[in-house]
Amino acid sequence: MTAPGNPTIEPRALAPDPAWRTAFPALTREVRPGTPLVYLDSAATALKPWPVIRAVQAYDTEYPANVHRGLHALSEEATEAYEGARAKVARFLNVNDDEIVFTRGTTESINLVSRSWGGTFLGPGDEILLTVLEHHSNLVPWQMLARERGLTLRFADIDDEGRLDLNSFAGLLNERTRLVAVTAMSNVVGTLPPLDRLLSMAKLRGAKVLVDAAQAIVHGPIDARALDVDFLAFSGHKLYGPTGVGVLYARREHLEAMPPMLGGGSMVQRVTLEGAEWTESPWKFEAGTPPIAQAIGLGAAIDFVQGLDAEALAIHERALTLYAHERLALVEGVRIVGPPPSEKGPVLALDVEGVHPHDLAQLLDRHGVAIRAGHHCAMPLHRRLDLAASARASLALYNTTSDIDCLAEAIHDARRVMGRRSRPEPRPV
Amino acid sequence: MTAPGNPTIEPRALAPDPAWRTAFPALTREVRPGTPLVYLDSAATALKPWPVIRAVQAYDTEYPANVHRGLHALSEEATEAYEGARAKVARFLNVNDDEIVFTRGTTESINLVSRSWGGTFLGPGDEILLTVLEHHSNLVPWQMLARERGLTLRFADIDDEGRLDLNSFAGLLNERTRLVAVTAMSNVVGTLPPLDRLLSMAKLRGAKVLVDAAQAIVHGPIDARALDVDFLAFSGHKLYGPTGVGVLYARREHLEAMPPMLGGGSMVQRVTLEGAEWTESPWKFEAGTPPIAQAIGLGAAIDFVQGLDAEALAIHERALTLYAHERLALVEGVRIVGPPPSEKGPVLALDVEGVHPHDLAQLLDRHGVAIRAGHHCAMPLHRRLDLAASARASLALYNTTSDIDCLAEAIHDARRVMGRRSRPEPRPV
Amino acid sequence: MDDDLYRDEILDYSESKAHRGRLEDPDYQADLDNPLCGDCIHIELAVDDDGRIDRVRFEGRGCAISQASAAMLAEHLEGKSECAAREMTADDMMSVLGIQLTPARRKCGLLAWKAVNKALDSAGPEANVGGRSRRP
Amino acid sequence: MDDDLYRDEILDYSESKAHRGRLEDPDYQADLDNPLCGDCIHIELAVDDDGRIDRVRFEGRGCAISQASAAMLAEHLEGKSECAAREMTADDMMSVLGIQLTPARRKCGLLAWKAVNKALDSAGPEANVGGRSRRP
Ligand SMILES: Cc1ncc(COP(=O)(O)O)c(C=O)c1O
Ligand SMILES: Cc1ncc(COP(=O)(O)O)c(C=O)c1O
Repeated sequence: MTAPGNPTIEPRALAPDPAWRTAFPALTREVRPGTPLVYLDSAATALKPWPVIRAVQAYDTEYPANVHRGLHALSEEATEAYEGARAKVARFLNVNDDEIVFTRGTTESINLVSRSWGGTFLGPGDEILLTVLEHHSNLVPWQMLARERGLTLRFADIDDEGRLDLNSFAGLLNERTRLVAVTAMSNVVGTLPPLDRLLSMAKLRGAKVLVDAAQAIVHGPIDARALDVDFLAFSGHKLYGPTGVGVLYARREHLEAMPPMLGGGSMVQRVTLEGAEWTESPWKFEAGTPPIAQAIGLGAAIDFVQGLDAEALAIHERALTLYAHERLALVEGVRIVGPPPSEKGPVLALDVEGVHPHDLAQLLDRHGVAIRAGHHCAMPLHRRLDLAASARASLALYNTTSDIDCLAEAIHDARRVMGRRSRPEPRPV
Repeated sequence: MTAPGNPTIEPRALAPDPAWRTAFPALTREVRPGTPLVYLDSAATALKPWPVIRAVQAYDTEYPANVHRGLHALSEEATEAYEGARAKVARFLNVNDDEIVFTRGTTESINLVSRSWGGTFLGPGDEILLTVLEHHSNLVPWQMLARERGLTLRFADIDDEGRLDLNSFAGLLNERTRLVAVTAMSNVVGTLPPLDRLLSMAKLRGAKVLVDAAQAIVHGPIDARALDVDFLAFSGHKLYGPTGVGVLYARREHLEAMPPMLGGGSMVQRVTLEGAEWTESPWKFEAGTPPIAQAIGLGAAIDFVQGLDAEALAIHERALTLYAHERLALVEGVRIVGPPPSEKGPVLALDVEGVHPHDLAQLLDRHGVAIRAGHHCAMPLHRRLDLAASARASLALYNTTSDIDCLAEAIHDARRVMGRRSRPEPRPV
Repeated sequence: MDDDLYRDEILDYSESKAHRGRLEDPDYQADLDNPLCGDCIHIELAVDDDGRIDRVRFEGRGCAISQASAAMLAEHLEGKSECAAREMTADDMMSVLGIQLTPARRKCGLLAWKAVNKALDSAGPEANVGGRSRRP
Repeated sequence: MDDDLYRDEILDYSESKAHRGRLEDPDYQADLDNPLCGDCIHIELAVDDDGRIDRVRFEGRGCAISQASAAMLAEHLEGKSECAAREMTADDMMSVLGIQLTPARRKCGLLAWKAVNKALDSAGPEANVGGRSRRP
């Protein structure tokens, strides 16, 4: 299969390495008898490859022990694997081990910064600069904090294609801006704000920077030290890892200055009936039994991703995004909302004439095509783009042009059903 | 093997149903070549049975989708399984589905009550009544809250055997007591405070009651409705379930009155740049992607436990506890701290003359015997019992008299090593 | 079942202009939205002196299921007693709709019915408030 | 390795009375505990006019490893320069102890060494404070 009408897409780039696909058992399943799965909802959660599944299972079957506490062999093994996973995350982000806190996910990571850092260091009159691109998880915690502590939230605008408006951003940044909290990739329209520039602008003003890397980290490594971010959050389950685990990276100085959000076992040095003394970071932020198997699984996911040919992977995802734009342009009534494919990550926000996103998702499901419909936890962005909702097809390393073709055909069929028309779909060139 | 010197223990009661053991793959492992595992650390985390492992794996391989959001088949399946797990937990506790919040574990559950309910409804002068038996997870969150909001914490005392002193409890309960937060089973000495009586005393004074059921729930069902508790917390990983998931039960009226602790996706009804409106309970408390696979695994653990003969299980655990007391009485220098076996859950706090708990745990590990040493996240209890630390052997449904025999022989050997003595261990009668 | 979901009747109702719009003098009204799919509805009811529902009008935006169910509910309620409307259950609404919905789509099919309940629960016009949680 | 851990030398040191107790006039002192196992140590150092460590004393409670490592460290430090003591690394401490420890036990073996560092970092006697987090 070659790209329709665009000889610039290398056919080779369009086909994922077959080994990439065989790693994912869910790809072999049929949604219903005779209907294979076409999974285009990886931005909601990614499929899990065998190495991750096996790492979780190895913990559960061979050394299902608690960490940090026991002296017996199983507990030592569990501790080593758990702390080893922390070290893998740290290397992945190019930061120190003790700057990595395991959480449940991006949402908890951002709330931890908001409650603990924000709750301690921000006060009336201080401003936080966000963008209208943000996922609710990088918006609602700041609204809660703003209400509690009398802060002002500012929102950098976008243009009508969903690109971040740098003038708007620059204009809102001022000496009261204490934090810039920004997504590294929009989960709806795929926008990739220019982190480098945002960071240098923020740093010039003395503002700290939090990066929501939930989507971006899936599509390429992030060097948190080189970027010089203060805080960075992501989720295991979107990075081909298990549910139930996420990461907060924070510079050591911040972690040391931040009070814990949760109290309990493992995060204390000494406890009397009267009070407690915290243990050192990052364990200070990991009260209670952590998501042990899940952190180990996330370590395996990082090993898996890093074991792939990074360049081939980036080329594949870019080529596939381009192919999708070109292929869907051939389907009548389809508009892809967001920046052009060269400027964004591999997600497609679809607006299909005459078919509500909700109906579209359901009609596509008949073809085994899994997409997501709704506001994708980004209501303000939808309002800004004047959409009540959208349908989102998101790509991952295992997707193929044939997945895109299925998507295109299924959309065409959905339009036929809803319009009760019965024109045949034009075939690609 | 019959019980030493005690004809009252039914030999049949001492042997677990063989099927109980074969369900746990970790039991087949050798700690080191030639040294089989004797797992006596279930109070830290329980081993995982196949049905749990398979339930997690089924999610990861067959329907690894996000919940609540998608309309496609996988997402519907995931939602059904996740909400189905909630329904299983609710039935297990005999409460309503919408009174169950999934958290990371007991620690997060208690912090949620402390931050959200305590942070909203308690203020200067109000008192919280705890006991000196509490795990740090049911102590530190209240200390944090007390400091923030000017509350007073009171601690009901115990007697020298670790039994809760009801006079002390009654004496500290007064009209300022807004909450009684108490463990249903001590994780160190096994004490089972009389919940019924504590609850009726508390209710008479108009105090709300939180029960830390992390340990108790493993050894017998709890009818939260019949008990009429306000809040109840436990962890999946101690109940033969996966790490990374826990439960907060709270009466509906409390959940409705409580503000969310974390903000983000899935817990909002409507979001604008200016603010958000929460969705209904319990989802209001589940911001972000929840621990989906883990909640499903916990559901499988509950099915597993409920599928066993409850009476046989209770008899087995009681008989084994009794056997352990009698067997260890034959080992010189061993003292079991805590109430007599008939009055407690299946945990043994060991004080071995001449052997520091830490050394004991390491020396036992040579025999493949996994116990835990330290303060078990209960420093105040250790101080009250005048112990710097203790060694804890904890029993679960899969343990056998042969495990106890190994423990006894290994302790004897540890005393020999530390005392550099070389007396043979007296054999049981 | 799948073929049912988008059968012509549903699509006809979802596009029908009947019952769309606003009343001059509603006795009850409410706004409700479904955050999952961005659907929203404004519904108004007028009740006559005998306690019969006289007219139902709605405005809204959403998927075919939510729009069809609003139109079918409006048609169903007109002429019924206010009491009957209050007693209508979610399952009754499903029978009116006449199709089987998966749990996620149920929210779409029930949106109009919930809005009617909300309107009837409000002590009169203009009782729509935000800010606090709601039960499904 | 396992047999090493509880070899007679370690056990002898762990029970030895030498270096136990307090000094009249410590130049440095610190308290430290290991929350994992309930071990605690109080350590005191006296330095002579040439900057040599003259006497080291400790009191403490704990497992054989922590007690033996305190006694061996005290013996090792006496006669060394204050500088040398400050420069001693965790690995140096492990060499003094002469046994391989698993990560969990390392904390026991390093407790006395950490206490010495804490004492030397304090600007003089009685600089032990609680309340804030510490790095390992
Ligand atoms: C009585 C008790 N409460 C609370 C906890 C904390 O549970 P978790 O570490 O799973 O949050 C534990 C176990 O560590 C416990 O035994
Ligand atoms: C950009 C972005 N931020 C935050 C989140 C929240 O992640 P989680 O639900 O894993 O906490 C998501 C995914 O839902 C996301 O796409």
